[in-house]
Order: sequence, then C-alpha cells, then structure tokens
Amino acid sequence: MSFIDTLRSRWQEYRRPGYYENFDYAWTMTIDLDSCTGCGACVTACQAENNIPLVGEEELARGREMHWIRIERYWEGEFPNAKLNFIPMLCQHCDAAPCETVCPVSATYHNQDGLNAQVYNRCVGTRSCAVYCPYEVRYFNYYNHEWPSPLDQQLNPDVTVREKGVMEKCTFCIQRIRQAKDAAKDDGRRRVLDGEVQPACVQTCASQAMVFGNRNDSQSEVFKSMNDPRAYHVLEEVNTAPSVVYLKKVEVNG
Amino acid sequence: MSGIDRRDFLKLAGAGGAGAGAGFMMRESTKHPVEHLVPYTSSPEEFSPGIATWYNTVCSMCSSGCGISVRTREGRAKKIEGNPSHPVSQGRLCAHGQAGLQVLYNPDRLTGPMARTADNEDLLPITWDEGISQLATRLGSLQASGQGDSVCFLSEGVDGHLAALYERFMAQLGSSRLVHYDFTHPRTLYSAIEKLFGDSQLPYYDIGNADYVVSFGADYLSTWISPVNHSFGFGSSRKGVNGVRGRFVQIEPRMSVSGASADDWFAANPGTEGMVALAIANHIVNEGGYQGDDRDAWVSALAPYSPASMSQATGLSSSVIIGIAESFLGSQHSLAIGGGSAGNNTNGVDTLVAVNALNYLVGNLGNEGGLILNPEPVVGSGSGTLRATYTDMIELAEAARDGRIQVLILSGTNPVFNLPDAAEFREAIAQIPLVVSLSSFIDETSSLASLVLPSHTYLESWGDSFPEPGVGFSIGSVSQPVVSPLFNTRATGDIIINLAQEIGLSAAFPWSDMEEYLKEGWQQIYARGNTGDGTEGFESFWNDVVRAGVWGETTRGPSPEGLLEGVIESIDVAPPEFSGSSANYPFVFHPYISDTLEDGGAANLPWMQELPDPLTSIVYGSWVELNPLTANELNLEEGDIVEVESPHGRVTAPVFIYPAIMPNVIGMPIGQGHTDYGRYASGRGSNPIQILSPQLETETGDLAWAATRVAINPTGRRVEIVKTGGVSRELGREIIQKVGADGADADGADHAAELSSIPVKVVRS
Amino acid sequence: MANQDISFAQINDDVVRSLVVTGRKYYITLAISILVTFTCFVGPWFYQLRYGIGAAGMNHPTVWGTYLASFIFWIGLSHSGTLLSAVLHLTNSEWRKAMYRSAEAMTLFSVMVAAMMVMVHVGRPWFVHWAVPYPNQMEMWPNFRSPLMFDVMAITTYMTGSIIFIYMGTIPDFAAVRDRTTGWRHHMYVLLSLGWRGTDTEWNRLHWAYTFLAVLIVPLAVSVHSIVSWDFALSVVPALHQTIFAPYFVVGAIYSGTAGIVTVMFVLRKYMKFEHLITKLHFDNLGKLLLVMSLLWTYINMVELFTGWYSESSEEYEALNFRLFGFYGPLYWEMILFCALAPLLLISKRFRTSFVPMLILSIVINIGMYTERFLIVATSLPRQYLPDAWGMYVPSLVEIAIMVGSFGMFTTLFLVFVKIFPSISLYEVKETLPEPQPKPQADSGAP
Amino acid sequence: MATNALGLFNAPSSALEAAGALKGAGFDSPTVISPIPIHGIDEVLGKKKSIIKRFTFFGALFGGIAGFALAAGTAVMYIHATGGRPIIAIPPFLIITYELTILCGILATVLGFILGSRLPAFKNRVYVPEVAVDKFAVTVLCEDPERLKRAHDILQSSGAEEIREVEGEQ
Repeated sequence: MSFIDTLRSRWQEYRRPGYYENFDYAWTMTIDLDSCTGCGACVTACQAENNIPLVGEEELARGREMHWIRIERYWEGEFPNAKLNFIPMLCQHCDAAPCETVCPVSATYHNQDGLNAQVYNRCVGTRSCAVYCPYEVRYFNYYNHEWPSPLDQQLNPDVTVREKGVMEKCTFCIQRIRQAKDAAKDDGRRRVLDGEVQPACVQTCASQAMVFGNRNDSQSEVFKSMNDPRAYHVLEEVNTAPSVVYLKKVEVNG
Repeated sequence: MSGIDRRDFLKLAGAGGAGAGAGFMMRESTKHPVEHLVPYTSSPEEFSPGIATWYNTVCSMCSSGCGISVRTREGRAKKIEGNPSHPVSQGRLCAHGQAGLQVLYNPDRLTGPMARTADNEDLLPITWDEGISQLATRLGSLQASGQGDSVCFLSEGVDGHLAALYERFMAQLGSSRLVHYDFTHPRTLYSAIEKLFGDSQLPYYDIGNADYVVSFGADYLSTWISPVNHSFGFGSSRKGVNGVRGRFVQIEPRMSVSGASADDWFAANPGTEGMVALAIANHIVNEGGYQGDDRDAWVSALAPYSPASMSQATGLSSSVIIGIAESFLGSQHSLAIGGGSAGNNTNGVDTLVAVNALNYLVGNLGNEGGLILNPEPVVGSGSGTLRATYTDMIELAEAARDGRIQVLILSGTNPVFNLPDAAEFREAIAQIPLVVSLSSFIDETSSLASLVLPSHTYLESWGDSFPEPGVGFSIGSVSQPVVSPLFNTRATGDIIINLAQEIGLSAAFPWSDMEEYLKEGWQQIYARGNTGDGTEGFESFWNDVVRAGVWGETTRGPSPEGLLEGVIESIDVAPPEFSGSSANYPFVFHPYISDTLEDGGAANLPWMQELPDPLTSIVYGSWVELNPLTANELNLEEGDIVEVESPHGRVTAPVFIYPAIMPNVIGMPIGQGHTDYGRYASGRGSNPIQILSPQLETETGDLAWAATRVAINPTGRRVEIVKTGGVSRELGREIIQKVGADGADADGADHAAELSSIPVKVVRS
Repeated sequence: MANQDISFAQINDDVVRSLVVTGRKYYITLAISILVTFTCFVGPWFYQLRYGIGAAGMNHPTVWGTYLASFIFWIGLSHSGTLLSAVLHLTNSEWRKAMYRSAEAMTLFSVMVAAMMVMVHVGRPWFVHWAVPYPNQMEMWPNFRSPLMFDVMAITTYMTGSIIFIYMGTIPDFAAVRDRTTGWRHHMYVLLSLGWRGTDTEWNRLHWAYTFLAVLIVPLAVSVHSIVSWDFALSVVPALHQTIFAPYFVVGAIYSGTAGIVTVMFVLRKYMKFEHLITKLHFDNLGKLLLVMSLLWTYINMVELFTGWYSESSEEYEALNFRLFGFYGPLYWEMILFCALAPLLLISKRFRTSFVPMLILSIVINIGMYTERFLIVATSLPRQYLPDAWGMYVPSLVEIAIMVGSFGMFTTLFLVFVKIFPSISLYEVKETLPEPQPKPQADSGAP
Repeated sequence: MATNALGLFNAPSSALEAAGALKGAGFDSPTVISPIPIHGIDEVLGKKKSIIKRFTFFGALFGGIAGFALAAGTAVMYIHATGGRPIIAIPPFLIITYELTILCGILATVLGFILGSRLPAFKNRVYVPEVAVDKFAVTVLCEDPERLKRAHDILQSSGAEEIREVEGEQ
C-alpha cells in the first residue's frame, strides 16, 4: 500500500464517529422501572464498593451529595390518587457523552468497553463535565473526606480514594469488570461470560430490576432486556446515546 | 497549615519572598495526611495479599436471617453481598445488610470491658477477668441463695443455638426472666396465625409466585418481616413468573415504600384495614366466589361487613372494595398479607386474622403463590413465643421498681429508646443495683449499665440462624467470624459460657467456647439425615455447611387442613380505639419504622444516615409528614418546626409535605432522636416513640403503637430540611415513562406491542 | 481630541510627571489595593487551596459559581480595550488616541485577573499546566475537542496579542520617557524602548506592524468572547444551550468593557491631571457607544427570553421562570434596571458630557453586567433536566471575598502600570495637534 | 566611526524639505527622526517596501497549518474517543486552527517589525533627545569633510534651527 493509501485509510479511520464501536464489549445496564422499589440498597452497595465518602450532614445541607447512584422520585397526582415513581439515576455511560468532550485534560473519555471512564489522577477539577452532564450524575470532591478510624479499614483496596478537587462518578464497577476479564484470561477464554460480572448495585438489587451485561453479545440477558419493547432512554431528546436503558413502568388501570 | 517545623521555617526564610511562601502554601495545600503502610511480617495462612476471600455467614441486621457472603481482603471485611445459595436472600441484600460493615468498623464501638468504679462515675477500662468474675460472683451468690429469679436477661431477639444457650443459662441460674425484646417484632401476626391455624410460627408468604397481592399496611418491601425475600418475590412476580405480571395493591393510611411500588394504593382510615378485609371477604362469600362447606358460617359471620356498610368507616368506596374482591377472586394466585400499622392498632390481631382469612377463602393455603406454613422449628421452640410484649416489659419495669430484680444483663436491645416515655423504663432500670451490658455500643439503655462487657459484632462471632419465616421449609445457616476481632471484645456466647463456668455451672456448660457448643448442637441436625450427598461424617458436613453458609431440607411444613374450630364464628374487627379525644387531638399519629434506620438500631451507621429516605429523600433527621391539605389548613410549609403533642408528651420536628398521607393522619418516622449511641446517632432528630400512649392491643397486650392521637402546634421556627431531592415532580418531562396495561398510554397512543414482554392480565368486575 | 493649544513639550512634561512624580495619595491607594488583594484574594485563596473548593458555596447541581461569573466578567471587561482600540485605529478615529493606552492596559489586566479566576476556580490548580499542550513522558495531550481548551488557546492568544499590541504602541513613548528619566527608571526604559529613535523607517514599520496587529486582533477579540460563551452554549443545559450566546457575550463584553473604560478615563483624568488630554469629546463618544451597546444587549436579552418562553419546553420555561421570579429574581430585575433602563439616559448629550454622572452610570452598568454573569451561572445550573436533582446556590464568604479581592488585584496592577507605562500615548496625542509650522526665518537665529 | 550631519527642525515640513534636498544632492539615505510619524514622507524619500505583510501572511499561514496539525496530531498520538466524536473532529479543531492562525500571525508580525526596523539597537546610533519631544531631525552619513560641509549647507538652507555633527551609525 502506498503512503497515500495509508494516509487515506488512517484518515478515514480517525474521521469515523464512534471510534470505540465494534470492540469486544459494550457494557450496558437495563433498569426495569416496573420492578424498582426505590429501596436504596443499590445506593449503599455502591457506597460500600466504591469508597464513596461520607460527606456529613452539613455538606448534604449544602447540596453536596456524593452517591454515584441515586434514587430520584417523582410524584404524580394528588391525594388520594397520588402516585410515586422511582428511577435510579447513575452515570449513563453515554456513547455521545457531553462530559467527555468538555474535559480539557482528557480526564474523562470513552474506553474500549464503551465505558465512560474517569481518570482521577488526571482531573484538574474544572467541573465542566458536571455542568455538561444532563443527568447530573457527576460528583465533585469538595474536600478531602475522612473515614474516622476504624471505618477506613472497610475501604476497598481495588478502588482509589479520591482527593479533593477531583470529579468522580459511577464506573460500572470497572474494578469488577477488570477482575472478570483477568479471570477469563486465566481460564483461556476470550470473553467474559454473561452474568460473570455485575456492578455492586445490580448484584444487590433484591427486586432484580437491574440487568448488566455486554450488549455486543446477542445471547446476553442484557441484550434481550434492552430490546424489550418497553425500553427507552431518559432524556432521549438530548441525544447522548446512553448505555443505561430503562424499561417503562407498566400502569395497570382497572 | 499546622506543623511548620524548623526545616520548613528555614526553607522559607532562606528562600525568602512571596514566591517561596506561595510554594510552601502550595505544597501545604496539596499534601496528603500522613499514612503508614504496615506490612504483615508473617501473614496469616488463609489469605494471599491482593486476592479476596469470601466467607458465607448470616446477616444479623434484622431478624429475617439473610445469608450473606462477606468479601475480605488482607484480613479486613470489605463488602457484604447476598449469599446466592441462601433461599432467603438469593444473593441479594438490602441497604441495611450492606451497612453491616459499619457495625463492625464503627468508630463508636466499645473497645473493651469497662466498669463504673463508684456511683455515677465514668466508665473505666477493666480486664475481662475482672469483669467476668465481678458478674460471676454476683450471679453466683444470687443463685446460691435461691434468688436466681432476680436476675433478668434482656436481649434482642435471637434464635438458634444462642437462644438455647441463653435459656439453658437462665434455667441454671433459676431465673424465668429471659426476655427478648424487639420493637419491630410482629407479635400480633404470630397471634393471628396461631388463632387461625394453631401454628406458632410465621407463615411464608410466597409473593414471588403470586399474581395478585393485597397488602394491608405491611411494608413488605422495606421493613416488614423479610424485606429482601419479599423484594425478590416482588421482582419475580412483576416480571411475570407464571405468565402473568403480578399486581400489587396496598391499603394503608400513609404511602410506604411498598405502597409506592404497588399498582394501586388506597388510603383506608387507620385501624380499619381489618374491616376492609372483611368487606372483601363478604363480597367473595356472598357473590358466590367461595363454595366451601363452611360457607354458611362465613355468610353469617360476615353479614355486618358488606362493602357498602363498611365504606363509611374505612373511607374506601364500596366500588373499590368490590374491585379488589373481584380481582382477588379472579386471580390464580392471590395473596393477602397484613402487618405494620394495621397490626399495631388496638384491634391488631383481629385485623390480621381477617386479612389472613382471605387467603383461606380463595383456597391458596399451602399453595404456590399463597400462604405456606413453616415446618416445626429445627432448634428450640421458635422465636415467636419468647419475645416480650409491652405488657411483659411493663411487668419487668415494675419488678425492677419493686426491687425484685438485682441484676439486669442487657444484650443488643434498647428498650429505653424503643419504649414510650409513659413506660418509665429508664427510671425503672435505674433502680436495679447491677446493670450489665453486653452490647457493642453505648446506647440509651447501655448507658445505664455499671458494667460493660462488650460483645463481638456478628461478623466476628460464631452463631447460627434458623430464619423465620424462612421460605416454607427448614433451613438453617451457620454464621462464622469473617475477620479476627477488632477490639478486646468477646462473643456473646463465649461470655455466657465463661460466666456459667465461673459461677460453677461447668457441668451444664462443658464447652470451651461457642464454636464447640455450636458444633455439638449441629450434631443433632446432622443426625436428622438430610445431609446431602457426598458428606462423610459430621466434620465434613459441618465444613460444608460453614462453607456454603446454609443447610436446608426440602420437606414442606404441614398443609393446613383448614381453620381452627370456632375461628369463623369469632371473626370480627372492632373499631380501633385511639388515646386522646378527637377534639383536643385532631390527628391520628402514624409512626412508622424508618426505611433507612429501622427502629433506630441503624441510626449509628453513617451509610444509613446518609441514605436518602426513599420516599422523601431526607437524610440525617426527623420530620413530620402532613398532607398538603392539612398543611395548607394549618398554614405550614416544609421546614416549619412543629410540636407534635399527644396525651403523653410532645416532640418537635420540621414539617414535610407528603402527598400521600391521609389528611387526618400525621406521619413520623421512627429511628432518630437518640441521646446516646455514638456520634452519628446522638442528638439528631426526635423519637416519636416517646410520645406514644400506652394503648394496648387487646388480645396480646402488646403496644398498639399506631393508636395515639396528636395535635400539631406550630412553633414559629423553621429549618431547612436536609434532603437530597429537589422538586419531585416531573413537570411534563417524561423522565419516567409508562405504558398502560390496556396498551394505551396517556396520549391514547397504541402501545399494545410494548406489552408483549410482560403479559398483563386485568380482571374486571 | 486634546486641547489644541498645548505644545508638544507640555505633553512630554505631563506624561513624565505622571510617571515620576508620585503623590501621597497614590501610595495610600496602592497600599489599600495591595492590602485588599492580600486579605480578600490571596488569603482566602490559600485557605481554599488548603481545605478544598468546599470553601466556596458550590454544590452538586451548581458546580460552577461566582468564580466563573467573575472570570466571564473580567474577560468581558477586557474586551473593549484592545478591541476598541484596534477598531478605532483601523477606522482612523482621532479621539481614540488619548485614551487607548489605558484602555488596552485595562484589557491586559482584566485578562490577567480572569486567568487568576480560572486558577481559583479549578479544584486542583497545581495541575493546571496539564491543559497546556507540551510533550511529556506520559505521552498525554490535552483534549482539543473541549470548549475549555478553546478557551485556553483563545485567552492565551488574546493575552499575548494584547501585550504585544500595547507594548508595540508604547515603544516610541518609552523612548521619549527614556530621555527624560534617570537612574533605574532610565535603565528600564532603555530596555523597554529597544533603542527606538523615531526614524522614518521605524515609524513606517511600526505603522504597518501596528495596523496588521489591529487587523488580527479584532477577529481575535470577537472569537475570545464567543469561545467563552461556548463554555456554556456547547453544553446541553437548558437556558445555557443557546445559539445566541456568542453574540450575546460579545456584545455584553464590549458593553461592560466600554463602561469600564469610562470609569478608568474618569479616574485618570481626575487623578493624573489629564484634563486637557481627556475631554468631553471622549466621554461623549464613549457614551454613544455605550448607548448602542446597551440597546443591542437589551435586544439580545429579550430575544433570549422570547425564544425560551416561546419554545414551550418545560426545561427552558422553568429555567427562565427561576431566573426571573425565583430566589435570584430581584437580581434579574436589578440587572434590567442597571443595564437596560439606566443607560437610556445616554440619549441626552448633556448627560454624556457630564463627567460625574457618566462615572456613576459606568459603574452601575458594570454592577449590572456582573449580575448578568452571576445569574447565567447561578440560575441555570440549579434548574436542569431532572427536577429531583434541582438545587440552590448561594456564594460563600470566601467566594465573595475573592470576588472583591479580584478588584483589588486589578487596581494594584493598574496602579503599577500607570507608573511604568506612559498612560497617554505621547506621539499619537501629538499627532492630533496641529502640525508645527516652520517659524519665520528671523527667529531661527537663536540656537 | 562615521560622522553624520544632523539638522534639527521645528516643523516636519522643513525637515521633509531638507531630506528631499539632501536626497536630491546625492546623499543616498538621509534619515528623518521625528517625535511623530510624518505624513507624506514616502513621497520625499521614496516608498519603502514593507516586508511586514509577508511576515504576517506567512506567519498566519504557518499558524493555521500548525494549529490543525497540533490538534489533529496530538489527537492521533494520544488516541481517546470522547463524546462519540471522531478522533479528528473538524469543527472543534477549526477553532484551534483559527486561534493559532492569529497567534502566529501576531508573533510573525512582531518578528517582522523587529527585523524590519532593525530593533533592538545594540550599536550606537545617531540620536539627539530633542527628537523625542518636538524637534524633527534630518541626518545623513558623510564619509568625508567635504560631504559634511555640503550636507551642512543643505540643512542650513532648509531652515535648520541647529546643525550638529554626530558620531554614530545611521
């Protein structure tokens, strides 16, 4: 191949939108709003797994919540016909993530698993990704948080403890994905099996509202789940192509 | 900017100028707290660094007995997850179970035995030998002098071999005062089941296979009996286990987590849930839905409860009642459950009898998706009968006041917090000469102790659990220590065995420790024969059980033949009685178990304090829930501090406008208002239990904690409620999208195709 | 245009006096501004560095706050100086010549303060150099797809361009001052003047270079504030995601910058005794410019409101509703009063040519413009897509102090500037005077 | 070192006249030093070719290419996908290109100015401080006393207020 041809093919490759597509994995989560009870187990499971700091009452009063996954609640109607709907909101790992483009130092980017990765080390704390995120699922470390001894002994050694001035967010428990991949490699398998890896929230969800897996594998449970006719994306109009798919709530009348 | 040492100073002075100053400041700003990496010089054998070890054990955060797997790294517990092979939790866990790590690593844990040197002095550290001998001497002398009955052992509800050990210990001392007290214990449900079926255990409600569940006040997804198992069932049912998407109906005065997840939520007047159940039963029986032999008895017993006549008292229209009845009858696996506030009114037992009788009427006793009775307990007589009622506690308090109690041993339970002020329990305990606490934390009750012998947390000790209600067949699990003890504490079982031996009861307590005792106990289970395949000998069986975390038999419990004699005739739900006149106290007080803090036992766990309440998103505090209409009438807004006044006291808390509570009901979560119990719990919010009237459930004598009337007095002060949520209305943004069951959404668009994933069956009257 | 009857020598005298003769008032002012800088800016900033950005009032939905508002404000203020100077240079406006030097200085220092605001704003300022594209052993580069990177590039360019622009225009003046000073000042001006003599070649080169610079700087300045607006407009936040933001910001920038020039002109005129150089004409012209800018600004503001309201989308509607009638509603109406209504006074020529009212109006406009920047941040971010994540933002004491301190820093820089740079362009003012005519031969005998 | 004749004038028109006369008399490069730029000097001394515009143009051109190369090159060297955009995303890179075009244009202009006006001056050049105030000087290099005399005369006749002989380079 001549130099020009090489250049042209390279150019075409680099001009292709969605560069990360067609890799082995595209991790996806579906959340069935019909099954979610809003109990909050996922919130605490995430906090335990990912070393999410305790921010304390004063900080919460100032609106500095730190849960990577949170339950949003929306009321409908008034008493006696009031209805409450829950929706767990976590990083959507958008394929067209507004947060990724805005980071000047590339602290957040799309990795080859289709994850929206956050590199804590690289973050300078402009917080623009949090502004650009329409789902508001990015959380900032306003302080160096402390774990009063011996609470610090619980900290997960597989996950970094973030310092002040760093943005953080849901990683789909990338440390677990990593371990599963290593295990697969040790076993001589090319890919992680379906169901072999689950983020802490999915793992703990008692009502089985969440399914996690690789959507590039058409046999996976998540692939079936995301192709459910009830599937939709939150804030579809923003066109972020999220990797978190919600299944519509079923409303039974009569 | 602390700690400018000489070198820093010299550096600063030497370099001079603002530049160096700024550099110094910069370095100060970026520096991390000093950390020390202490390597193991000789690492324990069980683990290799960097590789996680998983231990299966039992969760003790509530009484449902979920099996858990604890991930440990380098000898530290890192994460708790459900044990997938355990039938109760099925690999899942609730927020509470997750937070068990913070019991283990709580900074407010007691680190060693302590005693008060003189009256009202501070607790000072002692050695275990001193502590044990001090207590043993006392107990020994009481036992020797035949005053064993003046020793009281007040414990949280435990089951399995630990409960048996307690019983043995107290029996040896010659005391009958072994009291298990739990605020959340579903005492009235036990009575109702006993009344209906003569079974002294909780039945298993098979929600997972049910396709129509009516819950009367039971917050089964969050706080009632076995939330993880129920949630698992809920999810399975919603996904259409039997080809039909499960439908859930909730009847309660204030929307709970389960109410929010239900398809239909109906607000019935507080205490009238039983009447609703009977009205449903009336419709089922009278409209030919029930054809049993005893139909005539039912017709006559239910005659006063026609849906039309009940709609006035219950606040539900007869069409709603009939609709529920039709659906209940028309569904293949319909299930009625009851509890929570419905079971804690003055008519609690009657209400639950009425509710559970519905299951009988549609013939789903012992069936899939129905009410399943549990087999005989494997160890002991089941925990239900041991638990103290409010009346028992009052009797205990009286005995203490009369000086009939010399020694009180506390373990885990916190009655000073969980009993109303009207019980005057704190004052009663103060009369007891020696109060010993075996708790891991200084809570309100333990703070009265003069001798503190702190026990291990459940993640450091041996034990076992035979979960109730379980899953309809015999299961048991062994809980093992997953980490070596953090502090100078001892397992409760070890303390008891040690004490007994010190007293001189070695003959009755021949074991060296709890583990040995447990193994001996499990010999009997091994002897039952259901040891599975491939186990050879007890040791192998034991190791398998410990490794798997669970043992089980597939034998079902007895299929109920029918109801006990005379039950049908006695079916009757009296109107609830509330303390206080409706003129002075216009509102019914509806305290409820907090979704995050349980009955207050989880208030010392920072994760639980920071977990937003599912329904209100409030963290770190108490609040009073008012219907928007009521708030409007009283001219109150969110954050206005009000005083809730009952005939027996008053508490203050800020107002939260809650859209789904009846206008004449005032809701308030239980859990906050600790005065002790560590840095995360103490001095936060207020405790609604304080102001409850000592209104009793008529049959069991337990506290009817939903039977108090209150008045609301504005104080004029306000605070900003600390919550994580903003505006909880969608404002037309279609964040949570829905699809109608009839294939049409609000716009009338056809969505029939979307329903193909979940078959929905709609029963219409 | 300066008074016509002053001589060239007088101008030199005036300017050299302004550099060399320093009164007590100056030192007091300088001391105060340095004190303000240290107590309000440096101190709180170090406190924030030590304990984290948490010292500011920002929170979960509102992760940007006063710092960013200050940043836009200072960038905006920087706009009129160099931009205006360049435009007026290209259009050969004579009245520019007495004021452009200080206007450009204002640009320069505003950009510097703005850059400081970025340092204050980010969570880990000690790593801010990662936004600079330099080869490193990690083989990492910044993300040029980021609007913030556009900012880095644009502001660096603008700062470089402004420094060069002001410096190049001052070289002849440095030379003039060089000849009149002694001691360290002389040495400094020798270096700064680069050996300028004023030969025909030098003048010719300067003229062309200066003109080309002006040509380059006009689009640069427009791009800078467009890019700053894209920090917001390229997001998907309702009420920020506006196509009109770039012209809106540019107009707002010129508007507040012009007002800033009026303020600076007044101060220079009064305290540097430049009454004969800075005259009513300047105020009149600046007033006209202000009026035009105010009308443009009001128009764009109304367009923004109208499109938001007309869109009938809940997102836009709620954000605007919050801006107009929410917690910060009063500030919005204050802004309308200060920036849209008050400047209508400028219709009157009498108003435009009275110094003190113009000073007051210019300050009022800049207060209004600061409010505008604050509102853009503080009322949009708390009202985004998910109502359950809505929040509230109130600046903390540290933020307010740093905002005040930034003014101290600007003043300090400016005070230092007027003692180093001839704050009036000597040669260009001379150019505006009637050309000296040859004296009659009889008088030329005397040496 | 060469000697220069330098005449001081108080009006630009006189200085221009003198410069014209000197040029007419065969002096190849009379220099006018003035406190302000003098209009019409090109007509007298001949139009000077400005090299600056080339600097500006090529600087800007270089900047444009370098800007795109920087953005695209670093993106290719350090590949990470963001926001579903291609690795080489044209619209944002055009902004970088634009900014660097201007930056390099400015820097090149400065370079052009420095080179074109022979600054900074390291050698001793002809200069009298009065020209920074209000005098206009015309100076010319005179290799020998005869030419010096001639220059002197021309300056005198053009109405110089003062004539000096100055050492230094032009």
